[in-house]
Amino acid sequence: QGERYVFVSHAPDSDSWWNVIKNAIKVASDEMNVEVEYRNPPTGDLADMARIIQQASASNPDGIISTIADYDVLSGPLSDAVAKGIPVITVNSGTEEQSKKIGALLHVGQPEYDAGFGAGEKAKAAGVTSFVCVNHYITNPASVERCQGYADAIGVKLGGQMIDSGLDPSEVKSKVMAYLNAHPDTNGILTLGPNSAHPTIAALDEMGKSGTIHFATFDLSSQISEAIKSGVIAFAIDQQPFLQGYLPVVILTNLTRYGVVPGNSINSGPGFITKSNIALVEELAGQYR
Amino acid sequence: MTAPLIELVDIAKHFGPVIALNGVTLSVEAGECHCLLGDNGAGKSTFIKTMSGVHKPNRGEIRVDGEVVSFSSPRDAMAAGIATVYQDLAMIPLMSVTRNFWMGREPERKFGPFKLFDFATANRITMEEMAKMGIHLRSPDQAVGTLSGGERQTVAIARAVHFGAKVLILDEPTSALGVRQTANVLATIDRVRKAGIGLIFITHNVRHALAVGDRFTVLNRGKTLGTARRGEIDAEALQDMMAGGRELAELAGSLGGTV
Amino acid sequence: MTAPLIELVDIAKHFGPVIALNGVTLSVEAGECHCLLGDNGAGKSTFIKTMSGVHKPNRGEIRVDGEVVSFSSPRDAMAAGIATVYQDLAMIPLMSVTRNFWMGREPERKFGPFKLFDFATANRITMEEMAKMGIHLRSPDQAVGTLSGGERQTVAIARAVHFGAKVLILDEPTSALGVRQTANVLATIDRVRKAGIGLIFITHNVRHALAVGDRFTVLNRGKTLGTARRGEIDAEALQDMMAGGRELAELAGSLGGTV
Amino acid sequence: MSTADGRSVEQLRDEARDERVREMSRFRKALIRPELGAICGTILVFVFFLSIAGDSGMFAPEGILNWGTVSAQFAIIAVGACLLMIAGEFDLSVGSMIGFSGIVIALLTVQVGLPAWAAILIAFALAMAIGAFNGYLVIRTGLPSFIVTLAFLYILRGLTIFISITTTRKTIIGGVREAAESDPIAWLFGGKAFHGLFVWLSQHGIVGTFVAGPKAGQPVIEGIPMLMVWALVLIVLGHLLLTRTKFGNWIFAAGGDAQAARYVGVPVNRVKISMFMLTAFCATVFATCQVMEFGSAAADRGLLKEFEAIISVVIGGALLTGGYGSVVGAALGALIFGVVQQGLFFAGVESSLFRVFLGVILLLAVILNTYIRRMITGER
Amino acid sequence: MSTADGRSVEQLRDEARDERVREMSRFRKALIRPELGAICGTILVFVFFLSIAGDSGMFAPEGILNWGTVSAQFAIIAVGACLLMIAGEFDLSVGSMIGFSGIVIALLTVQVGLPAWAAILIAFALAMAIGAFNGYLVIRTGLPSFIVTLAFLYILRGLTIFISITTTRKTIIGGVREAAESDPIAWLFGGKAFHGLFVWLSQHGIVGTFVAGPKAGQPVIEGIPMLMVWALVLIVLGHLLLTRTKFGNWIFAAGGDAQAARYVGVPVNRVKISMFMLTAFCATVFATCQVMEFGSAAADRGLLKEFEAIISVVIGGALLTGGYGSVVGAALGALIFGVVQQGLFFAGVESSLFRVFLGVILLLAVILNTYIRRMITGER
Ligand SMILES: Nc1ncnc2c1ncn2[C@@H]1O[C@H](COP(=O)(O)OP(=O)(O)OP(=O)(O)O)[C@@H](O)[C@H]1O
Ligand SMILES: Nc1ncnc2c1ncn2[C@@H]1O[C@H](COP(=O)(O)OP(=O)(O)OP(=O)(O)O)[C@@H](O)[C@H]1O
Ligand SMILES: [Mg+2]
Ligand SMILES: [Mg+2]
Repeated sequence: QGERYVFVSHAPDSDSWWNVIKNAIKVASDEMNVEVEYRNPPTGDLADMARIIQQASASNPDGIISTIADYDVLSGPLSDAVAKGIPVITVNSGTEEQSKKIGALLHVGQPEYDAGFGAGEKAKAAGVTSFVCVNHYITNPASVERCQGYADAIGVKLGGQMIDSGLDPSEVKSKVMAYLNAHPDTNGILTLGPNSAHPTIAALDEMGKSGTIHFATFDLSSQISEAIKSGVIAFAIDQQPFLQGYLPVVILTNLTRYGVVPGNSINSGPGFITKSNIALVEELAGQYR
Repeated sequence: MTAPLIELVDIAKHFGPVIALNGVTLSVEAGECHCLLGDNGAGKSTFIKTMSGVHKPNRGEIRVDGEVVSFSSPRDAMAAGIATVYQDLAMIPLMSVTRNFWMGREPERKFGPFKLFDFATANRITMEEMAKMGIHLRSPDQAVGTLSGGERQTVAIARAVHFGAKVLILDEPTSALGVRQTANVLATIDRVRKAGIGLIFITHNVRHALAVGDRFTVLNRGKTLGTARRGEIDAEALQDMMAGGRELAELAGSLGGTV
Repeated sequence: MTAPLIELVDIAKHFGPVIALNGVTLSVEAGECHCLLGDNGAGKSTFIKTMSGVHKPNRGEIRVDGEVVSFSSPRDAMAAGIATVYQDLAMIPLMSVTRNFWMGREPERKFGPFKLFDFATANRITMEEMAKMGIHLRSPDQAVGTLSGGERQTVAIARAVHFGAKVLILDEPTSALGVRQTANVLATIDRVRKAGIGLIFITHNVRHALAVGDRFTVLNRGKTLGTARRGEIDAEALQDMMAGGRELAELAGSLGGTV
Repeated sequence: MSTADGRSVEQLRDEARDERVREMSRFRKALIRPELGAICGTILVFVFFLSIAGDSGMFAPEGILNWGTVSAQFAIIAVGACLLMIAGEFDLSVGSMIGFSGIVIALLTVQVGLPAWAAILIAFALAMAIGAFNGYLVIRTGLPSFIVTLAFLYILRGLTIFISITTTRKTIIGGVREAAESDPIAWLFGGKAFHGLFVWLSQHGIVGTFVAGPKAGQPVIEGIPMLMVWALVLIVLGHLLLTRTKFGNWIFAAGGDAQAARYVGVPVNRVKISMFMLTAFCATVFATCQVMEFGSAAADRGLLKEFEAIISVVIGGALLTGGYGSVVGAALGALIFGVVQQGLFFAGVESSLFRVFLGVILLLAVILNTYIRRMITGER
Repeated sequence: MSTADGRSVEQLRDEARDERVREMSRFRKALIRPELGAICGTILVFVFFLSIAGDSGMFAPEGILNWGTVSAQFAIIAVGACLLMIAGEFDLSVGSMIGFSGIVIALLTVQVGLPAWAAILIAFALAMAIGAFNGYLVIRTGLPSFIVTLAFLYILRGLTIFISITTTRKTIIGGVREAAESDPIAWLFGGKAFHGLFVWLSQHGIVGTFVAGPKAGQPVIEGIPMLMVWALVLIVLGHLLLTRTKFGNWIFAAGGDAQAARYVGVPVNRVKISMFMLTAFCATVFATCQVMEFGSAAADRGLLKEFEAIISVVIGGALLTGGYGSVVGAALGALIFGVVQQGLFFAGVESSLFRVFLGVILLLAVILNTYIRRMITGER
């Protein structure tokens, strides 16, 4: 009862996608009756994130849940925590192998490159030949990998198509519009989350191109599900963040209380959400989905 | 006898531990140039700041036309007809002559529901007033920074006169000027006095004071040492009053010259 | 006759369109106080800046002890024994007296492989030199900002003298001072002169110049108007030379006073 | 006033002129104005992009609208920053204020359920109160505004994140658009103006129409975003305020020499505090437009916007230390900023080079501006 | 020199003292030093966290190491910023410089394949050259350093992203640790000192040991990170340089009044340029330590660090306009910064409140410092 866990993410303060995880954590901690602290580096600086992990392990929690946004930066502090005897579960970014090398119990997440590749394959089938990848978080390796996977699946070399859009929605929107104006032959768009998807939807709307360009995005939100229903977005890749927030807390609690833990990593995604299966998730999008 | 334009009685002003003024009395009549002399740090600037509403005195009273007043801001003092040209910051060099001239009292004209700065009038009057003072401007848009020090002082004086000052206070207008420019400023003072305005002319320089002054008051370490009329006192005596004269006499003796 | 300590011949200096100096000649002998007088903007400051290595003249030559030299920085001039106390920026108010005194020529002592600022020596000498000049410091760590204007000038002079200046240039050391403080500075000048140092004393004020000067040179609009020895010239004549005298005479006439 | 000694006045006047200084030619004088640097910069930037991206759609109506909107955004905050800078202060908390106002509006409409107009009014009131407090602190403590507003950069950003996290456990709050539908005021910020005009233009073939997609047949430009209208209104009003009114003269005076201004009766404190409030007002206009356009507010909106505002203003010829500058210049600075940022996309240049460009332009513009200013003001 | 008129000297001396001003008491004088504000702040902050987070592990060895490391980070850049600020300039490009140096090292080792020591040396040389160029521009153009370094904030950040994206298509470059293994210099930045001491301490139970994993049995603290050693060395050297050497006097002089200093022969330009170089040096130390510790460099490292450096320095009592300040004060400022930032985590306070705290501390510290400074320098 009342165990204390620390959840460390790499997301800067604004990333709305993490709201689902925060909600999941809240649900899990209420159900399990434990205390979970959510920590993140305010500006998304991964070096700051490493300090937060060190700090977390110094405060001797009953467990640490962390993303592996950059293996190089985070492996040290995380394996130190493991070595101190603190159980660690990794989530979201990162791969199973990395998680194992660190000595974490398991990894709950989605392989980023593969997810991007899957999206690319579907896009290729829909006839996409030249695309733009709207990267709102260019300093996170995972986001570059998504673009890379998508490009590889389509079979083009990733170059100027990945735009560094920044986080400011007005800027994202006007940059997307500028790109599409200057590259009218673009027939595929990949956005990496709500932060880049929402302004892109607005940009397409304003340019009258809604529905004329194959548009795929990562992650869900109410606006994205709306766009899927109206056919603006072809599909969203759902990594089911709720599981990434909920499962680790439950697993750690079970470990602390009863000493039981699953033996394998868990792939929470990717799941593809299209017009046909949107009804299922629509209600809860952005909250628990 | 009519009441003086302004009268200050037994003014005292303290800044924390520093007693800047400790009982200063002075009055100015219309058309007179009252010179306020004093050593460095004697409290001259502090005294006139009290008179023009910048500082509130800790003790003493100010009478304008015989009535006791209390100024809570420079605006109040200006409204009562007291205009001051301060030692260093008479003008803002980055701004044009017109903007400086009208600063704080801009003329306005209606433009629909709005009131606009009336530049046409402002420029015309500025040029006229400057010409009266003997300053020829290239244009009223010229920045004050491009004028010489003497010209700046003159603009400041012209401004004060134009706004109907009854009492005009000049804080060391000549201290940064050369002989030629000083002569210009002294001539301006004389002209202003002849128009019936009362002047307080602050200076270190006994010669400048004697050239235009009607009465002379000497401050020393925050106290009035006395007031004399023109002709009652000569340069040597004034110099003596300002510094106690002893060191100067000694110095002059030991150096074999006159100070 | 030995060569003068420093001699400047036919110096000219232009700043873009402004001709600040246009043929100025002057020399200083040991133990003499040479006064440089001139109206505002006459070029006095520009002239001494040329002498002390701040500006390079466009024309003319500088001779030190009879040899032609060319200064490329104030350091060069200082090395040649020419020390200057500038008009406003003699001292840095935020720094302590010792730090100001030694600025640019800090005494050092070895500390292993390092050289450290030798505060013990510096403080001692500072206190001594200040005492000689008649300034009593609370402590050598006292910030210069807490000193009065006259005290600051004196610290600057003491510094120049201590560093073995052969020629000491003072740019209007008295312009911001009251009578008492001026007397103090003039006494200091006299003391320095008696120690055999050549002085150039710049001022607007004819009386101050006459009190201590041995020779007088008047600048007007970038040109020398001539040099006179003590006794050869009186205050009126100097005043006349500085400004052409005409306006002043007229002004004095029209105002009925003496300027 | 008659001159007692008529003769000597003429004489003195002649002598007041210094024969040693050359007079400036009339042509040069007409050219030399505070905005000159920004005007040259604008011309240069346009020539540059016309030549390298002239056929990329950058100068088609849609393209113009694109960089126009971006420039308008910068212009809105630049106007406030410009007037404040001329009044002798500056504000590093603009960016944080943008985030703060946005979150306040979103929280009040979506969480509290207030009507949008009430939320907007409250946000404006709050922001301007904070601006006034900033100004009050600067004036009362006499500290440089750099430090005071730096403190508020942190305080406001922290508060914004704190209130949004503690009340909603989110840092992005969406759903504002729905809540603001058919609101009497919200339209002023998120709407588009002159829709009819563009329909007419498209019917006459001046503006293209969509040929495919859901909007086929409609003009490619729906209207001028209100953001641009706001920018224009603020620029014009700001310019008039500064150059044509009494208050404008006080702004110059307060920044040029606060003490001198105070002594002639200019209410310097009031001027400075109102300029801090104006800056907060502009930041809130920016935030409200953004919230209404995108329907969501995020706690980290406006990051680094304070620098972008200052850069626009400085490119526009204002003096960092106050007392000199021009609103039109600042607006041109914002235009340069927007055109360069978007132009690089149109030109297909690697977008990260934008910052390099910007830095270089800033340096060049400031050097040119300094030269011009010295000629005008006789400053050395 | 003998006084010719001995009598009047004594006399004048007496009169030079002003009977109207009270003397300051000896005790107050001893207390009043530039660092006083920072010292008070440090005590307050420690008391605060001891009371609210005393039992959270914050003051256990690991906890101390944690906030100690963070403070050391701030201190490294604060030392450079402090000396530069005392010399009368400041540098907004510190943060961008951190990102730039890190990427240079990573690119050179991982992509180009240079040995780590060569990459580090090149990064230092490059950074210091840029610092010198910054300084040169400030001095040549006479522009405020705010503007020049703001331009470089953008230019450097842009360049950093540009070169890392164009060469590797990534903005994070990893694998530096492997490349730097057994390098003769890299250890100086990424290593840990006093390993032996901590093994000994753990054997005596003073420091805990790892209980599981590959490091089982080793002490939880491997050693003092070199980062801390660098911070200490820089603080001590900086303090000595400033207060005990000739060059230190020149730094004060250059910042106090550059013109006055120039006239007495202080090579002001050289002093200012070397301080810009020192700031770049400190930024590169910071970057190198980070790269070597984490094994990767990212283009966005160091974002907003310039403000953090300036805040530490200002909390430490330095005057924004130069000529006054203390390295020890700046170091204490960095300590306050680090303790507050990490302490709030330990105390379990909502972390977004950190910024609010910081802003408030900054304001209070500066007000206190201003008061103290006025007493020392007689400034008004
Ligand atoms: N705001 C203030 N706070 C504290 N002390 C002050 C203040 N203003 C003036 N003083 C002190 O009051 C005394 C008188 O100063 P004041 O400026 O009035 O002298 P002054 O006669 O005008 O000298 P000067 O000839 O240099 O202009 C001085 O000792 C000065 O330091
Ligand atoms: N750096 C400069 N650039 C351009 N003009 C200059 C410069 N320095 C001085 N001048 C000009 O040269 C002329 C002589 O100036 P200077 O300062 O030498 O006069 P001064 O005799 O010292 O006057 P004051 O009595 O005011 O000290 C003036 O017209 C001045 O404006
Ligand atoms: Mg005074
Ligand atoms: Mg001079």
